[in-house]
Amino acid sequence: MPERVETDGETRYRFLGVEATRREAVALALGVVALFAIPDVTRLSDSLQLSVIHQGLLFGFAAVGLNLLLRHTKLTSFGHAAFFGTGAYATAVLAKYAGLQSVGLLLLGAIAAATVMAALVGALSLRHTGLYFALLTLAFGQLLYAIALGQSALGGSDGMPIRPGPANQPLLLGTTFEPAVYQILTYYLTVVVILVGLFVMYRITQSPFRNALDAIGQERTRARFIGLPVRRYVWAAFVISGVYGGVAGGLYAVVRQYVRPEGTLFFLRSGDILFMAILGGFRTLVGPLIGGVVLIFLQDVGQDVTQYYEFLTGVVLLVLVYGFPRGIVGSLRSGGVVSTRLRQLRREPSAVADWARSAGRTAERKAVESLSSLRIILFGVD
Amino acid sequence: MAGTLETALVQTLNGVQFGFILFMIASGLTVILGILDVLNLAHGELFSIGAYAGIGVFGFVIGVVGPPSGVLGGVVFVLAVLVSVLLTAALLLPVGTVFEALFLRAIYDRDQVYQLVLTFALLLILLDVKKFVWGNTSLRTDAVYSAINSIPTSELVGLNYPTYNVFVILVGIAVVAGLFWFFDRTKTGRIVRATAIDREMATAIGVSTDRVFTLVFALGAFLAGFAGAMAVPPTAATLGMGTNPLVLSFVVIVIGGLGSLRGAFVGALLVGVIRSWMITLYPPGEIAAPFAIMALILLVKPEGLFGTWGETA
Amino acid sequence: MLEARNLHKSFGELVATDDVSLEFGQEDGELVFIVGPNGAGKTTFINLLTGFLSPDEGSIVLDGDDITAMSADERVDAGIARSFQVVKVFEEMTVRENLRTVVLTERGKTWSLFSMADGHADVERTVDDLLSKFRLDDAANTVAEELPHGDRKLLDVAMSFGLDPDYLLLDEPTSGVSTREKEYVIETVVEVGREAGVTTVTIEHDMDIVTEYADRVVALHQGAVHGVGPPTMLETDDELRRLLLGVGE
Amino acid sequence: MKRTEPTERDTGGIGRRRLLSAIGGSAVAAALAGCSTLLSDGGGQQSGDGGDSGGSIPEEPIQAGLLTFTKGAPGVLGIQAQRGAELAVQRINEAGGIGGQRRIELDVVDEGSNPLDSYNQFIEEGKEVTFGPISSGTHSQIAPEVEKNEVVNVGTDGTVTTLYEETVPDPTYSFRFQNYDIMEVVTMAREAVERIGADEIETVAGVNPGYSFGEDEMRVFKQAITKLTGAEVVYEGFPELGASDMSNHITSINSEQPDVTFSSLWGGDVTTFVRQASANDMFDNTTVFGTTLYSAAGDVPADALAGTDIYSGSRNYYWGHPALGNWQPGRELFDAATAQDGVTVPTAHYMSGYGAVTAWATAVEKAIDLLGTYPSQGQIAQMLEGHGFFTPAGYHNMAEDHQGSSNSFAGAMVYDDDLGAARLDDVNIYSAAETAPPPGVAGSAWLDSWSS
Repeated sequence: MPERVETDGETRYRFLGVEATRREAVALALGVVALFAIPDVTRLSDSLQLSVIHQGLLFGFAAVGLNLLLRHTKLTSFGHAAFFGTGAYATAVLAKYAGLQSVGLLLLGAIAAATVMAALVGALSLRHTGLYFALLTLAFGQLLYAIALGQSALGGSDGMPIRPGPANQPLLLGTTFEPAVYQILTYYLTVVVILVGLFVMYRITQSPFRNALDAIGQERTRARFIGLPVRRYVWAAFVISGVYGGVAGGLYAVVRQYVRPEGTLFFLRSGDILFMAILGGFRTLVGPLIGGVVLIFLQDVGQDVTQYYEFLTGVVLLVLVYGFPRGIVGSLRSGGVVSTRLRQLRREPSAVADWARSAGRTAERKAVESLSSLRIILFGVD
Repeated sequence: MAGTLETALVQTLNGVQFGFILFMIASGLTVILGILDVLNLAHGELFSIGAYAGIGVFGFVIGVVGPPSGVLGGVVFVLAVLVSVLLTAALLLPVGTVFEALFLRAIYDRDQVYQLVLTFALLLILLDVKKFVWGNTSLRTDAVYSAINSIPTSELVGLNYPTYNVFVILVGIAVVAGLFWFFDRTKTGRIVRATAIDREMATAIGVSTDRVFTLVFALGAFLAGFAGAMAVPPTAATLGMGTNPLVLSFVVIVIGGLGSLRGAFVGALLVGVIRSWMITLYPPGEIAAPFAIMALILLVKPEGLFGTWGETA
Repeated sequence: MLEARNLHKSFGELVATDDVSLEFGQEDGELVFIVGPNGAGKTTFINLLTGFLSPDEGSIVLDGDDITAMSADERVDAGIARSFQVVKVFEEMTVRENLRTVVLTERGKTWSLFSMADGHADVERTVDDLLSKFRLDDAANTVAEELPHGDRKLLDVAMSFGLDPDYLLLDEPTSGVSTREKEYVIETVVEVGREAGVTTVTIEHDMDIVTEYADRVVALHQGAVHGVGPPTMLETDDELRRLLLGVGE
Repeated sequence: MKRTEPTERDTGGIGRRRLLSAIGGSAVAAALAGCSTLLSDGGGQQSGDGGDSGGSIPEEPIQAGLLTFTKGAPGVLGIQAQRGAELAVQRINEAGGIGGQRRIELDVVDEGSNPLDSYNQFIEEGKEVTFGPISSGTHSQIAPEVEKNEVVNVGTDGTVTTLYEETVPDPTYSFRFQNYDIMEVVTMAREAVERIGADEIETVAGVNPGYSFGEDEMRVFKQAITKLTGAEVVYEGFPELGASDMSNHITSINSEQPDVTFSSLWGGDVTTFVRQASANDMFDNTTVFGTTLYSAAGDVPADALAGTDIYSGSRNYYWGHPALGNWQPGRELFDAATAQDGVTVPTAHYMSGYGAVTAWATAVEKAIDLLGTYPSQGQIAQMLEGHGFFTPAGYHNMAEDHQGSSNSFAGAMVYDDDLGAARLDDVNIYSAAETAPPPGVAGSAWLDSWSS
């Protein structure tokens, strides 16, 4: 049962090592209820699709893993689709060639494969940091993509079905279900996996291990000289984050019962996973998950609304970079941009005009600056 | 022409030609990376805008010049094509300038990951801008490729090799020479390199880093546009054409060493030629070839073939 | 005892360390100061001892064991800690978190993925102890990057002490610190070092400080050992005075 | 041009009444076969049998979905299919709708990203029938879903061989208007033999797109051509989809000088290949036979085909055969198609869309005729199995193995200045029996069974 603790004059609740204020606890409870209620909510409106939200959660879960690297070690992986794809393809291979039917076993296979892959890619790319690291992870991801594309045993560009056994379906608790029921049950499975995964990640981020990663991220040299074997820690974090990707990929394969290189391994998927973390707020635990749902939803809805939906996504990312660098969750938190501005607005409604004016001024200044630079480039200094 | 030696030669030349196109793309990316420390994910889109815009410019200029006839006509035509390519590339200058001054400058001191998000956002936006301007279907320029091919070159030495490819190789050599000359011999080039080596020092001796950065980004865009216009005549401009060159440029940069122009040159030719042989000897390996080369080189030489920008230009 | 035996290190043409052989810690709690003009190879020497650089030739021996091939982090485990000339602390952590991270590492607890970082009572006791010894209690919950410079230096040194070293190598702990704070920083270092019996090797430019606190002085010049002796050496060795202060004939 | 009533001579000596009943007997079937002129003098009443059943047929429009490529490189294929389907739907609606009163509303969605989600959205929206997709990968992905959802899907293309051999071995609701890869590949193997002679073909090579489709096509071609001619395969190249540079592949062909070069390149890649091949004088060294080269008919520029030596298949529809002047339904389809946005000439993919809708609509009409009520999904599926119907391309049969079976066309690909597009010259026709295994026999087993 939750236990009450008083810290810094605030009442907090502690349960299984998770500590939260009353407000946070309520938000958490609401979030869990919402997750479980989504299959019912999506039935209310045609524009909401369970499969879209489900996919968003799965990619978002991979982003939660990536965030361990991004937030603490400050390493930007641009190749996380590699582990998502490895998990997905491992599931497909086990279903097709080993005839495995049990969802549990398939997922274990996905975890094992992703662990090995992350260990390998990590060992090769973690000699570097910064952009070089980003480029290396990207290149290794593309290598896997090219391999999946080129191997007819992996179905090439057509991809592979995950339809094992006589039922043509992975078995949940040894049973087959109608497609609609299967979708909902696998969704609940995803929710459970996500809750466990978030809990584990939360505990990791409260542990001494996190201190080591933070130390490495903030001052790598000093971290070595307080006795941390840096590469080994970063490698461990890389593998953990890869495992999250692998679990997500395995679930993706089980849910959709089909994997293709394009949808799981292509480098733009890696980009998606990275941007989900930032969109949701990479300094938060659940941000990447929310970023995942929002980004996939945006892409899906955008496609229905306009043929220029990439433009739409691009603009959202721009607004994010300049207006809300802390992401959705980071900005909504108390003390975030949103609440600060709202408070300001309540006090002084005319503030909007000031913001608009200052934004206009900045844009104007920038335009003049770039024009003068252009003139100098073209005609030299006058 | 079934001579094994001749085939090997032509295959190598094919690779060299591909390598030079790759270098034109990767050089812009690596210069920006080396000096601004920014990985411009939108670089492939700039390349593709160069291809689309190039089609328009070719159409206009060649409409004025007319098809080549005779030796003089041939020379005039080749010059006209070169002028078109340069014009196209020049069109990209303001694009690069605006990118740097308007978007990038505000976030240099932020986490690097925001630069990735920003340039990716620009990639998405440019993708749809292209769709809006040039439509959903592929575009071609018909005259340039066949007209240049009608000028005899390799045939003169008994080789079956299209003149356009010879043209690409020659222009590629000129671009390489021009870039090295710019960075080694001109004052502006040296200032840029100095900035790359030590920003603070450069500022201290009165260099405006803002201006250098804008210049470098504009140069990168110029090179991308140049490459796009050079690459498009034998093929078509399509919406998705920016992706592959972008990813291949990454490979080239990793092989050559981050931000090294010389590395990009050697890397591009290496990828071009080895890929070419791979296609000949083991066709199924075509797509994976560049990445396999990269993995191999990294195992042997983890830092890439050359050091970083500035120390070895 | 920590020994450098015939260390050589050069960077291209430049010889930064030229056949240096020195011994530290013949007695516990010894306070050694390294002096020398700019470019004498002081920092390179410390970098070699701590594993930041590896020597071209020569070896480093700790209590009879050759540790030349050890990595930096292994040397920390073996009891050699250092600080840097430019403060290197974990900027986004509070002072307490900085020290906690160090002590957790020292106690080998950073591989624990599921215990609470702040739940190790023994670690918290040591952290509290360090906070009070280095007089950082008031700043305990301040984020490192917001600390005044003197406190940052202190935190830097405190973190090195938190590693419970036998040998502590400090690269100009007083550089950039105001004259008023200098005394305070160095006094704290000396006090805590003596109390814990740590052999301290400090690079220092302020000759008043060296004269006041040193048990032994090592002078380096152009990568080589110019001389080793008591602080009075600074007064008696004219050539050294000339090198260091630009005074003399 | 004055439109004349078809005479007995036009229809090959068959009476109007007999012709009408032969093409399916209803207004919709007649309209889709391109024989609407038959109805103008009261023939419509002939078709009334299905249409007048009144009360038992619901009135609300039929919601249909089409999954196809609407943009990007494969848009070259997908938009053709879309226009074809749209024309078929338009003709059905003009003929009064299915069963005389149910109009069709066609919802077209791009299959480029997340086709599975798009398909599921169709089902959630309650579509009564779905058509598409173009790509084999997508087809493999949605075919099992089709079976589970129990809503009939008539595939336009997605001609992957394994679809009904492995992915959905015993389909009920999933159909495919086009036959699988084997049919178009064997057509071109036979065409090569026809044009060059089995004894003259000693070496063959391939340049095929570097993804599953291209690899499958090359595999089948190898099997077929070695059986037919005993030729040796000397080179196989697989340029990436959308590759800008195919010099390496072309140089390899020049070096090997194969008698036949097989290619399943399509869309924009065809032009890139042909142009660069011409520039390298490749056509001095080989003759190219391709399955889908003609898909680029409207895209390939005039100069690119000059001096080339190319034969292309056109699956089960080539607009110019029989010649437009002699074949009124063909003429009308061609005119209607070229009036549509984005169709320079209708290609085989145009017929994929048109035929898929036609197969379904005529089967439903037939079911209504038999049952007197609007059929269930199961009944439509049952009706489609073994269902014969007409399009302006001729007679098609949806065989028991759930794929369309029809004649296929191939000819020399040349540029036509009047048309402003490529056309096929000297067209050969191959019957289904020559180019595809009988239902129930696996493709590779069938090829193996050929005597060499």
